[in-house]
Amino acid sequence: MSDTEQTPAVPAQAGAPAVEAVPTREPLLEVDNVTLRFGGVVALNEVDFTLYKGEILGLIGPNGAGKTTCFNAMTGIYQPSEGQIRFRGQKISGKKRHQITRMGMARTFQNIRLFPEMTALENVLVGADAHHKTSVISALFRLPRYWKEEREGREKAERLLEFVGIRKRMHEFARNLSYGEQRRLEIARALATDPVLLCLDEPAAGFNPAEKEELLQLIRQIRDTGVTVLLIEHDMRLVMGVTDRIVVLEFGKKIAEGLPAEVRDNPKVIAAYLGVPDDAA
Amino acid sequence: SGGDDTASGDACGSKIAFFGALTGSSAALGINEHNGVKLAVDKYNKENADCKVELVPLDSQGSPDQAPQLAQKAIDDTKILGIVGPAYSGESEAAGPLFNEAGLVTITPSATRPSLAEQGWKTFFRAVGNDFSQGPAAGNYIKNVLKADKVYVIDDQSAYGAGLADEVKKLLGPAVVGSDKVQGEGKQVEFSAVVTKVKAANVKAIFYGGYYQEAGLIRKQLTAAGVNAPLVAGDGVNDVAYITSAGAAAAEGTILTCPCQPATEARGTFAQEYKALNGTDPGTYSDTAYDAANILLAGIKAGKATREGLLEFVKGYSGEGVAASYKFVEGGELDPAQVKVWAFKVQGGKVVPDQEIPKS
Amino acid sequence: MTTVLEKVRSGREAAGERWRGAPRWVRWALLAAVIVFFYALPNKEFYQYLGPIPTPGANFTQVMFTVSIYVLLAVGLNIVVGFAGLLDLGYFGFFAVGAYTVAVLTSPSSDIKTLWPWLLAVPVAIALTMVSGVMLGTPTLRLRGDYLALVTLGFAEMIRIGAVSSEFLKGQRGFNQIPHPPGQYADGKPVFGVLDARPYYWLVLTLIILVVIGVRNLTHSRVGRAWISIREDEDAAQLMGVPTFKFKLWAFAAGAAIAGLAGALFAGKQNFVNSQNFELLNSIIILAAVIFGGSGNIVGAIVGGGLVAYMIERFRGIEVFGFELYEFRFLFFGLVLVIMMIFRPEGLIPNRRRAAEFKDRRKEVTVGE
Amino acid sequence: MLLEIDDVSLLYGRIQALHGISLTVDEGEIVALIGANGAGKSTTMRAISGIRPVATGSIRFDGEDITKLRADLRVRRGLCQAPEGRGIFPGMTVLENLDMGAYTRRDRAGIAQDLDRVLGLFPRLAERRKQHGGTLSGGEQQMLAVGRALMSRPKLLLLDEPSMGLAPMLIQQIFDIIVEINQQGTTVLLVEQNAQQALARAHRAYVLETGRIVKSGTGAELLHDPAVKEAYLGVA
Amino acid sequence: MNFDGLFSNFGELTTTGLTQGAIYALVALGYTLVYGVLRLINFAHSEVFIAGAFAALWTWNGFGLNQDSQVSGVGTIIFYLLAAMVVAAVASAGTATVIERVAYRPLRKRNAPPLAFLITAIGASIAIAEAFGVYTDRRPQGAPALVSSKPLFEVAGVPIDAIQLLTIGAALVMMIGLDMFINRSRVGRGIRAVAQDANTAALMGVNKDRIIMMVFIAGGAMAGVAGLLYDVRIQTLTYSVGFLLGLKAFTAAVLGGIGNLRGALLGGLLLGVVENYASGLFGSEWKDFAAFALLVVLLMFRPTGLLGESLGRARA
Ligand SMILES: Nc1ncnc2c1ncn2[C@@H]1O[C@H](COP(=O)(O)OP(=O)(O)OP(=O)(O)O)[C@@H](O)[C@H]1O
Ligand SMILES: Nc1ncnc2c1ncn2[C@@H]1O[C@H](COP(=O)(O)OP(=O)(O)OP(=O)(O)O)[C@@H](O)[C@H]1O
Ligand SMILES: CC(C)C[C@H](N)C(=O)O
Ligand SMILES: [Mg+2]
Ligand SMILES: [Mg+2]
Repeated sequence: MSDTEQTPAVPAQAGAPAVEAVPTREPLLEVDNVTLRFGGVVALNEVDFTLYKGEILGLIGPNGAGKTTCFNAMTGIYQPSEGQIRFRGQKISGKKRHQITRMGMARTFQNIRLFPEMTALENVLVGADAHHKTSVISALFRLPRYWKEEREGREKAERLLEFVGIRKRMHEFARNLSYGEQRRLEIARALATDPVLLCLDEPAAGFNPAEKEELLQLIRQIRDTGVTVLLIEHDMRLVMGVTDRIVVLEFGKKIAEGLPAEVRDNPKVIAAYLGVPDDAA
Repeated sequence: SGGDDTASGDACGSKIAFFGALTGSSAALGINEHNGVKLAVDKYNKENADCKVELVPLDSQGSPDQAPQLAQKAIDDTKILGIVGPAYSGESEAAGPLFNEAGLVTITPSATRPSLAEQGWKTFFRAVGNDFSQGPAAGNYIKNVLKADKVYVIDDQSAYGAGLADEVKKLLGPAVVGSDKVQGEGKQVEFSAVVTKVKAANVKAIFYGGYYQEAGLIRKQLTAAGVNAPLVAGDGVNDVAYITSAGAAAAEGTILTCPCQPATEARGTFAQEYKALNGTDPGTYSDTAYDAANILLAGIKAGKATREGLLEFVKGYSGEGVAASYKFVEGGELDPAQVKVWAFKVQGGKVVPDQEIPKS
Repeated sequence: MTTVLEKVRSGREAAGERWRGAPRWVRWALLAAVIVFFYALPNKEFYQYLGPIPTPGANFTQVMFTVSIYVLLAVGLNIVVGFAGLLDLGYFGFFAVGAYTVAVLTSPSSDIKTLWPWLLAVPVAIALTMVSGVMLGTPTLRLRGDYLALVTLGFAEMIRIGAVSSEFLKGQRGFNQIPHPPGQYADGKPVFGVLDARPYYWLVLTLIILVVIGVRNLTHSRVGRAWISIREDEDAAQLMGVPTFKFKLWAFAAGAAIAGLAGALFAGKQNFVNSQNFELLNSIIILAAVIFGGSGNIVGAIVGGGLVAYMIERFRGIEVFGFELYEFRFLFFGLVLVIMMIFRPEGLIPNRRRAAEFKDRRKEVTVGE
Repeated sequence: MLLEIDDVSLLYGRIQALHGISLTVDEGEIVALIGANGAGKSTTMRAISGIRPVATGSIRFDGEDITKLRADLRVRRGLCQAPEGRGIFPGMTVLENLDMGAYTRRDRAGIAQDLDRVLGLFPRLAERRKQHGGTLSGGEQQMLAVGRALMSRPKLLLLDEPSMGLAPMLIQQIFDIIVEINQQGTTVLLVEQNAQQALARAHRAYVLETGRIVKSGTGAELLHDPAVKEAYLGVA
Repeated sequence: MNFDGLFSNFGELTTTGLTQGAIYALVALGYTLVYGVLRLINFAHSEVFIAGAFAALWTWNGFGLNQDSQVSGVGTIIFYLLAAMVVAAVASAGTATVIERVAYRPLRKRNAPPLAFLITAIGASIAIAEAFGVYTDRRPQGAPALVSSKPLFEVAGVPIDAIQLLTIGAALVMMIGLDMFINRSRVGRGIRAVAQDANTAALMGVNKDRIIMMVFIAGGAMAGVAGLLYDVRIQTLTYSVGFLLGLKAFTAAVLGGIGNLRGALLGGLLLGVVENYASGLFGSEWKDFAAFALLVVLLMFRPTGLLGESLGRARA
C-alpha cells in the first residue's frame, strides 16, 4: 500500500494536492504557540499548527508527547499556560466546554466514555440535543417545539447509527456493546453534535487490521460529508493511509509537519518515533 | 344542640384526656400530672360506678411538633369532652388554635407561659400562676437570698424556658453578665461550649430556663469543669429526675422555683391517696392536675354531655381544690389572688421545700 | 430461600413484562382503577373492609395525608437523585423553606404580620424554594458526588439551626394559626377544617398526579436525557454539548419546587410550623424511600415514599408482649432498610436501566468469595 | 504443564463469553492468543487470573487446581497479569505502582534489583518516578503496567495487549523485552492484536473466535496459515 | 455579634475547641479510611463510636463505678482508663466488623450500586442507635469523673487540664501511628491499592476482603478510643449523640480532604476551634451552624478539602 496513491484522491473540494492548497484554504483551527505546563512537566511547548477546512490532519508522536493534552486544551478541559487556540476565528479560552461543542468541535476519547446506562440511540440523542432548544417549560407542557425536535433528533440519530453501521443495536445499552461497536457509537455520538471538526483520539486502539481497514473507510466518508478530522493514532498504516497532512510532536514540541510521505521519511521522525521502517519488522 | 344540661345519663361513657409528655426527656413532670389525673378519674369512677368516665392519655413527648397531630387525634374522638393539659407551654402554643377551633375545653395544670392566655382562645384555662409571677420571684431570690451580683442566664429556646429566662433577665438587669442558649428536648447532651463561657465569666449564680434533663447535664458538666456557683431554675427542673441527671453531688444546693405550692402541702388526704394509687409521692403539679381533672369531672357529673356544654361549665366554674380555690378570670387565667410561688432546694439527694417567695 | 426469592423476582419481572405487553386500553383502565382506589381510600365506608391496612393507632385519614406528603417529596427528590444523579442529603431543607414561607406570610405569630390567605402564599413559597434551590446549587453544584451530599446535608442543617435559633423564625416555639386552604361547603362550613382530613389528602393526591405527569414529560425529553447523561458521565456530557451546570440547577430547582409545594401543603394542614418539623432524619428517610423504591423510576419513588411513611405509622398503637411497637419503629425501619437493600439492591421497582444492569451484574461475583 | 485450562465457559450475565475453551502453557514457553474484538481473549485472561468466575471447566496451575482459588492467592502461586486497560493505581506514584507489583515478595534485595531493571527498560518511567500514575499519558501507563507485572517475578506472566497505545518504536521494544524475560525463565501467555509480531515470537499460539478456540499451532505455522493471515494480519 | 465574648475567652475557647476537635479527628479517621477504600460514607461509623463510648461506660459500671463515684489515686485512674480503652477499642472494632460483614459485604458480593450501600449504611446506623436507645430507655447515662479538670498549668494565661492533654495527646499519637501504618507498611500500601483499584489490587496479590476488614478494624479502634475520651470529658452519654458527632467528624474529614489522614486531623481541629469561636461570637446555639457554614465556604474555594484527597482515586 502506498500513500502516493492516496493523497491526491482525497481532497474532494479543492481538487489539488493539499500542500499547495494550504494558503488558499480557510483555516478552521489555529493552535498558536501553545504552552501547557503541569507543575514542572511541560506537556506542550510552543506548539503551533493550523488545521484547514475539509482536511484530515494526523497528530502523531511518541508516548507522552502531548497529543492527548493537545486535544484536552482544544476542548476546554485544560487551559493553556501560554498561547491561544482559535476555532473558527474565535478564541477557545474562557469558553465553556459545551459552548465549544456547540461551536462545532466534537471528540472521542482515548478511553471510551459513553453513557453506559443509556441505549445506543439515547447516547446519540444526547449529542443531537446539543443544537436543540427544547426548554424545561416546553418539555414540561409538551409544546410544539418539543415534538418537532424529538422527531428531528430521532431521525438524525437513526441515520448516524446506520452510517457507522450499528443501527441494529440501537436499543442496546452502551455498556453491552462490544469494544468496536462502542468506538463506533462514540463517533456517531460525536457526529450528532453537527461538528465542523471531529477529533478522534486513537480510534483504532485494540482493533485488528481488518477492523482498522473499515475504520479508515469510515473516516474518509466522514470527511466526504464535509467534516474536518483531526486524528491521533499510533498505527502508521492507518495514519499514512488516511491523512492529508501530519503534525509530529515530541516532548511537547512540534518536530515536523507535512505530507504523510514527507513525514515518514523525515529522519527526525524516524529517530524519535517510527524507529526502523514499518515493514522491516 | 348546645349544652343539654338536663339529661345526665348522656354524659356517661364520656372521656377526658390528659395531654402531656409520658415519654421523652421531660416525661417525669408529665407523669406526675398524669398520676394526679388518674387519681381523680379513679375516685370519680368509684363514686359513680354506673356512669364511668374514661381517661385517655395523649403522650406528646413534650414536643410542640407532635402537638397538632395529637390535638387532632383528640378532636377526632368525639367522646372526648375536655382535656387536662397541654402540660407544657410549647405544645400549648401549637395545639391551642386547634382546640379553639374545635371548641374543646382545656385546663392546663402547669403550662406557665404568660402569653398563652393572650391569644384569644376561648377554650384555654390555666389552673396555676404564670411566669410573670415565677420569673420575678426567681430573680428576687437570686438577688436577695443568694445575693449574687454576677449571674449567667441560659435557656433552652422553648416557649417556656426562653420566656421564663427573659423575665429573670428583666428583673436582674445589669447583674446578668452573660447569656446563652442551648437545645432542649434531649437534643443536646454536650454543653462544653456553654460551660466554657460560664467558666470564663466567673459568676456567682446561674439561672437556667428549661427542663430538668438539660439542667442536670449542664449542672454536671459545670461542676466537672470546676464551676461551683449555684444553679437556679424554674418549675421545669423541679423534679427528682433532675438529681438523677446531674448526679447527687453536682445537684446539691440547686434552687428550684415553682408557681405552685409543694404538692405534699395539698389539702386533705390527697397525698396519701395519691401514694396509695401510684406508689410514689406526689410531685410538682400532681395536685393541680388532680384539681383540673376534678373541674372537668364536676362538669360531666353535672350532666354536660357536649363540648360546648362543658366549656361553658368551666368558664363559669368556681370551687375548692386541694391546691387552691379555682375561679378563672379573663383569658382563662387563674384568679391572681390564688397564685403562690415557692422556692425549693436540693438537699441530701432530695428536693425539699425551702420557702414561699413573697410576691413583689 | 433463594429459590423463593427467585420465584418472587421472576414473578415480578413477568408482571412487568405483561404490563408493557398489555394493550393500551388495559393499561389505562388499570391505571384509572388504581387512581380511583386511592381517592376512595380515606373514606371509612371503604377502608373498614380493607383488613389490616388501616392503621390501628392513628386516624387512618391523617396517616394517608402524611403518606401522600412523603410520596410527593419522594417524587421530587427522585428528580435530583434518581435522574440527575445528584446525591442530595438535605432535601427536607426545601420542604422547610416552603413551610416557613407560608408560615411567615400567613401566621399571626409572624413578626411581619402580613396575614395573607394560604392560597396567596403558596406560589410565593414555591418560588422562594426554587430560588433557594438555585442559591444552594450555584456555589455547590460544581462539587461532585459525595462532597455535594455532605454540603446539601450541611445546608439543610443550617436551615434547621437557623430556624431553631433565629428570632424571626420562632425556633421551637414556631408559628401557629396558619390558615387553611380556602373553600366552603354550601352550609358555610369550611372544606378544609380541623375536623376532616380527607379534603387535604384529596388535594395532595391530585397535585401528585399533576406533578407526576409533569415529571414524566420532563424525563422523556431533552431535559431528562441531559440529566441522565450527567449522572452517567458528567465530563463526557459536557463535551457532547450538554450545559451540565444549567441542567443540574434545573434538577435542583425542580426538586426544590416540589418540596416547597409539599411544605406549603403541610403548613396549611398542620396550622403549625416549628423547627422540629425539619429534623435531618426526615431528609434521610426520604432519600431512603427513593432508593428503597427504586431510584430513577417514578413509580418506584411513589411506592418507596408511600411504603416508608406508612410503615413508620403502622407501628403506632401495636403492642407485643407489653411493648409498644411504635417505640421500636426506627429500629425496625433501620433493619428493614438493611435487609431490603441486601435482597433488592436495585430497589423495589428499579428503573429499566438499573434492572437490566443489575440482572447482568448479579451473577458476576468474584471467584472464591 | 504449567497451566492447563480444560473446557472453561464463562458468562457475563446473560452473555456467554467463553464456550468451553481448553488450552495449555508449558514451562518456558511464550504462548500467544489472538482473535478479533470481542472474541474472548481478555475474558480468558480474567478467568485465569481469577477476577471473573468460570461457569464450568477447570484451571490447573503448577499441578494445583485453582479454579475456585481467590485472585490474590493465585498471585502468590506465581501468576501475574498486566490487565487490559492497564489498571494503574492513579493516586500512587510511579514508584509506588511498581512496588505494588512486588506486593507478594519479601526479598528486598531482589526487589531493588528488579526495580533498577524495569527503570532501565523504560527510561521514561525513571524520568517520571514521582509522578502520579493517573496523570501519565496512555502509553506511559502501558509501560508502567508491563513494568509492574515484571516486578512480581511471576512463573507465568499474563500480558493483555501490552502494545496497545504504544508508539511504533516502543512496540518493537516491548516484544524484545518479552523475549528477553522469557529467555531468563519466565513463561508468558500473551494476548495481542498485533498478531504479526506476536506470532513471530511465540512458540505456540491459539486462535480464538467468538469464545471458542478454532485453531492452534506453533507461531510460525499460524503466521503462515492463509486463513489466519486474511483474518488477523490484514494481508490480503 | 459579641466580640468581647470571643476575645475575652479566646484562650479557653481555643483549648476547648482543640479538645473537641481531637475527638472529631479520631472519629474522622474512620470515615476517611472507609471512604478512601470503599468510596462509601459509612454512616454507621457514628454508631461504631457510640458502641465504644457505651463499652467504656459499662466497663466502669462493671467495676462498680457510677456517676457519683469518687476515684482517687493516679494508678487506679490509669488502670480504669486503660481497661476501658481496651474494651472500647475492641467493642468498636467489633461493631465495625459486624457492620461490614452484615451490611456491606453481602452487597459487595452482589455488585450492588453505590447508593444501595449508602442506604444500608443509614439503615444500620439507625438500627444500632435505636437499639442503644431502647436499651438505655433513651436516658442519658452518667459516667464517673475519672480525670480531674483542675488546671495543671497555664499557657499564656490559659489554664490547661489533664482531660485536654489526654484527649489531644491521644489523638495525635493515634493519628501519627495510623499515618505511618498506611504510608510505610506493606498492608498500608495494600489498603491504598484497594482504595484506588480493587480488581487490579487483587491481580497484585492483595486480599481485598482482608484489607477491607483491616480498615474497619483500624477505623473502629480509633472511634472506640474517641468514645472513651468523650466519656471522660463529657461524663454523660446518650444513644443519640453519635449522629451529630458523626456528622461533624465526617465534615472534618471532608474539610481536610477525604481519604487524607492528616487532613482528618487538621479538619477535626479546625472544626472544633471554629465552632467554639462561633459560640463565643454568636452564642453557642450557632455553633453547629458555623461548622456547616465553614464546610460550605471552604469547599467552594477548595473543592477537595484543605489537603486534597489522597487514599482515594485522584480525579485525573
Ligand atoms: N495532570 C498531569 N500532571 C502532570 N503531568 C501530566 C498530566 N497530564 C499529562 N501529563 C504529562 O504530559 C505528557 C503528555 O501527555 P499526553 O497524554 O498528552 O501524551 P500523549 O501524546 O497523548 O501520549 P500517548 O500516545 O501515550 O497517549 C505526559 O508525559 C504526561 O505524563
Ligand atoms: N463486563 C462485561 N459485561 C458484559 N459483556 C462483556 C463484558 N466484558 C466483555 N463482554 C463481552 O464478552 C465478549 C468477550 O469480550 P473480551 O473482552 O474477552 O474480548 P476480547 O477478545 O478481549 O476483545 P478485545 O480485542 O476488544 O479486547 C464480548 O462480546 C463482550 O461484549
Ligand atoms: C410541667 C411544667 C414544668 C411545664 C412548664 N411550666 C411549661 O410551661 O412548659
Ligand atoms: Mg494520548
Ligand atoms: Mg480484550
